Amino acid sequence: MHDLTELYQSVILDHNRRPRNYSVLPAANRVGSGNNPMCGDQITVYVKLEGDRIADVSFQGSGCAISQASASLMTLNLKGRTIAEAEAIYAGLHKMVTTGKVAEDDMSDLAALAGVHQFPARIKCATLGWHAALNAAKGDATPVTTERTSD
Amino acid sequence: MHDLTELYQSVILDHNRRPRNYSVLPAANRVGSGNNPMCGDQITVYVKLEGDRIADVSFQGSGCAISQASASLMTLNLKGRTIAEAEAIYAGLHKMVTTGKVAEDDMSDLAALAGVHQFPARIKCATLGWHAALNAAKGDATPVTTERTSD
Amino acid sequence: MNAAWKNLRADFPILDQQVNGKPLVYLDNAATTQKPSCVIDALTHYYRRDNANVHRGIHTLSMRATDAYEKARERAAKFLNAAEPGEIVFTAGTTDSINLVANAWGDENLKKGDVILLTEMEHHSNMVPWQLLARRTGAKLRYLPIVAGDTGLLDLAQLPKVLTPEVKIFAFIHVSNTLGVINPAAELCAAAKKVGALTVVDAAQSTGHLPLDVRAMGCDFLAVSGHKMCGPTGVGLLYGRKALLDAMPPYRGGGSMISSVDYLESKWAPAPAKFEAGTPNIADVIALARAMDFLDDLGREDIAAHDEKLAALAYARLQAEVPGIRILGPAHHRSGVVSFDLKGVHAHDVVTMADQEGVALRGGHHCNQPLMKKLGLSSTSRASFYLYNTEADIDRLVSTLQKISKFFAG
Amino acid sequence: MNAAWKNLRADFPILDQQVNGKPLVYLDNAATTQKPSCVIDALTHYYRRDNANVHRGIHTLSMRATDAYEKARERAAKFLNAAEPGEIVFTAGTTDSINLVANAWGDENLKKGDVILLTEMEHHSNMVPWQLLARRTGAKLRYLPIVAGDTGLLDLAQLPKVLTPEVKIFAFIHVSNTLGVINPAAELCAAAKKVGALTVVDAAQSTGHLPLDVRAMGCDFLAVSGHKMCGPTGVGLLYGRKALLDAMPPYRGGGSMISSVDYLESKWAPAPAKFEAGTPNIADVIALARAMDFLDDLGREDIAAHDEKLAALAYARLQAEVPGIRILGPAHHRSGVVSFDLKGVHAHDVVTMADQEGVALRGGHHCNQPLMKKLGLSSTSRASFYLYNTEADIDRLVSTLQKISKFFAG
Ligand SMILES: Cc1ncc(COP(=O)(O)O)c(C=O)c1O
Ligand SMILES: Cc1ncc(COP(=O)(O)O)c(C=O)c1O
Repeated sequence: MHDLTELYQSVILDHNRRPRNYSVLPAANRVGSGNNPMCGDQITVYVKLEGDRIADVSFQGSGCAISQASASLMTLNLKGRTIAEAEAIYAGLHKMVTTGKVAEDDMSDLAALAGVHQFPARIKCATLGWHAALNAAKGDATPVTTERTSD
Repeated sequence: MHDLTELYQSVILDHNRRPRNYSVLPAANRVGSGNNPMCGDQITVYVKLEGDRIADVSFQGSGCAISQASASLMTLNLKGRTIAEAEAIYAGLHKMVTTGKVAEDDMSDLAALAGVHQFPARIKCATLGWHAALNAAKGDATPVTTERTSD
Repeated sequence: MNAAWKNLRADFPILDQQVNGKPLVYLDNAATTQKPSCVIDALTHYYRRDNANVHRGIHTLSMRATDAYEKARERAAKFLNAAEPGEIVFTAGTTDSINLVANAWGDENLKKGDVILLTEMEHHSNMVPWQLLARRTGAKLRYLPIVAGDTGLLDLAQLPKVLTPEVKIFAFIHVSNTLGVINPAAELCAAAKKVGALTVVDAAQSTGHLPLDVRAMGCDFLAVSGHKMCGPTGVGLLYGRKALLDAMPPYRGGGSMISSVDYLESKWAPAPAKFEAGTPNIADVIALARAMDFLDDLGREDIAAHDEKLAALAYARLQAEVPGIRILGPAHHRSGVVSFDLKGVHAHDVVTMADQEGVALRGGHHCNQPLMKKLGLSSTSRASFYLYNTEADIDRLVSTLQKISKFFAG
Repeated sequence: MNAAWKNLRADFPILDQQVNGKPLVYLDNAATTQKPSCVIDALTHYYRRDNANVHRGIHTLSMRATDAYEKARERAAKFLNAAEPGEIVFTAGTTDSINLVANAWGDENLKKGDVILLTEMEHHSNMVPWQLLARRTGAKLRYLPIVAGDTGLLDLAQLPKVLTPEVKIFAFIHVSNTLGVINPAAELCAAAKKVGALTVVDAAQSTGHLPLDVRAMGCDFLAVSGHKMCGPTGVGLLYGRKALLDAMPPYRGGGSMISSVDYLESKWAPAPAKFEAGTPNIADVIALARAMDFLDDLGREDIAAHDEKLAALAYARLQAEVPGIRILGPAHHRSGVVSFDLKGVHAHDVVTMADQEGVALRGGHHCNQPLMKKLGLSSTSRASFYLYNTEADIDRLVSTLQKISKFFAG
């Protein structure tokens, strides 16, 4: 039996209760969206891209604590990053939520999502917002659906 | 185990080898046909009806020994009968091939078909020609198919 | 309740296991029910003694298989009180059955200007096939609404307004998989008949749960899933009035559904063979018939009473003992389905946490996206009871939900 | 042959029985094969431990079921060497798979003037769906003939004449269920590609019998039945190139095949989910994957060699030792199917009499009515061999046919 507090760490519960950057971003020049048709999780991500840098990012949506908290953490972690940096951060997160291994370089607050790997059905919840944001930043307007992704 | 010679009595083998009234009947005023789609048995029956009497009857077709012999025996037994008499004879035959019980009144050469009841998959073979003939005599031109009959 | 109810749980080997270190409480019966040993044994018996292809064979095994397969049709006809076995078409399940009607009946009989009437609480399986049909034929979709609020009852006062003579077919759910509502099927069928509309009843959630008599109900078609009534996955049936089945063109083409084939055209076998192209799901059909025996041994009145009793108890206790809960569907006269929303906790989190306690729930839209929207929800959690559930299972459900609610409030 | 072949018959409990007082010799494998214990056990294990609905559930049982179901898709992709699991759509069998293509691909892509090319040896299941499609779209059917005589080989010299640019789809049987002919699938697919026609391969008789690699074959679609390859009844699959599946509209509508549903329209899930409406045949899909393991443990090269050896031996011995026999199909390089006509004895009588000796044969048109007509026959008897058959089975077959021939000559 996995400990529930491993999945629902206080960081997660906190971000779920008070999601950061939960708003429409008037200055956004990219919008991405994602949904998980199997459970109804739904997210819209707003990105203000300056050159290849994510100057600002916000989200709105509804979904489980994992998806909400992960999206909230995403906004904090991607703000100010170049697309290449953002992709590297996501690669680390993806590895962490699928294997439980925290990347060598400090994942900081993202480490709160490490418990997800013990709940394979929830991995898609943790990656939905990230997918939507990266797609938007890279200019791909297709809505992300978890069925089209392998995680 | 059933004895094969119970199903393939010498009467059956004889009628199969030399089917009686196996021809087109030029004087026929009724034609009926039947098929067994599951195995390809196919039969055409020619009836010369005078009033309500089957003045003459013949058949052509291809099929297993049971269907051929039964059709051949059918022509011998129905020739000269009224439709009502024909139906009574068929009722006796039907009872015999489904229950094995030979009717109290002598079924004569038809008794050779009594063994069929031990081979449920073959009952339809034994009744195909009779169905086609009775339908033709009664003026029903729909081809008989064994799937539409419950025997 | 008769003797068959004694020791009932021992008939379901799957229930006797630990999940995450706790004894399993299976409350996901609306998704699929568990299978009694006798149904599992019917499968193994078939594969160990009788397996052969049906219909076209006259060797012993094939005759045994054919015989068992056609006896299953008789059994199903009796189970539903159909007029004859020929009114039973075996399919892959409710979804397949409804698609059969929408395709074989629909394309032949609908045209622009015609209306297909559904209700707002339909499962996707009784909605999407009609949307596709509407697109193909130019017919229009129309919906009988539910009343405002959480009881989820159909707004029958609206029926005369939507059930007009342009309605050619009225397809509705008998028992809702989300709301637990039991719709007045006979009344709806009678109303449809008055305007000359045919009826298709989605009986996925009712067939193994309530006494069901297609002739008393007066429906034209009725769709059933085996896996929701103690039968195996991959099998179901369509009941159709014989005259309708006889008049319909085939659905799929292939072996067994033909009377004769030429290179350029073919003639169809009579119904029901016309609708059973290819090798059927022989083993599962036979096992489904065994499930019907099992259900009738228990008695469908008693099963319905058992489900309703548990649902009412769960409704009352959850309402009283779990803070922040919002329960959907009527308080009384309901099936064993209890959907709810826990304030501030997403259904996925409810289900994940309940699973840690060994309690199997379902969370999501329950293939009912438009209804969810209408109710202002994106998903709910659902507990659904069946014959092997007990009051002790409700104890576990209540304490688990209390724990979850506290954890998230905490 | 590897160790898995030792004691192989013990894996098939059904073979160990008396029929009409004689030990069963099962030679009706082209109709359906028997199931090894491991496949039966996969079913019982699923129903006793893991049964739950897939995809929409996040409790433990549902995750186990989903995991096993999707692993089965990976297994099937590997079995056929598909490029990815997403190229595998689970269906009810070959007939269902072919109907899926004829409907979802056909209605969207065919129009008047287009040609559907088939061969003269197609099974009804690969003929009737195309006849229905031709009727709906105005496309024409055309047939690649077989050469005159009893070998039943395709007349490949005619291919350039019939495979013209109007041909949009070429559907052909890989291994004939009546003639035992193995068609040169890769060659036919390559020829089709040259004129821009898609290919649909009816692999019902080849998938569990020969090494099969869809990418080496170069087909666009391939249809398979589980029950003809040691798997359960009611399940099969369609392989389709991903780009084609992605571009196709759905087949049946219902749960799980959607990405979002509104009352008036819906969006489809990506393939393969788009084609798997409703609760799938979970248990049988999982057991089918187990059958693939079983077949690969034996080795498909070895199975093919075994089948061919028995067929060649049967061909030679029947020809030499049974008076009045006419054997269809080629003498060499054939599958385990041996059809024959016994002079003066109808196939039904052959099968009934053989059954009295415990030998299970099939007699009839084998869902091949037009081919039968072409060969000047209304039916044939058929012995078909599979991995558990032995030379001793051929002894029994020969002596039984001798007896029958004598009885009818007698
Ligand atoms: C060559 C061939 N194609 C198609 C089929 C149809 O397969 P199924 O009946 O499993 O759908 C069969 C078997 O009957 C067959 O032998
Ligand atoms: C009310 C209702 N209708 C239809 C279905 C579809 O049934 P199946 O998935 O067995 O085809 C379900 C189950 O998911 C259901 O609950």
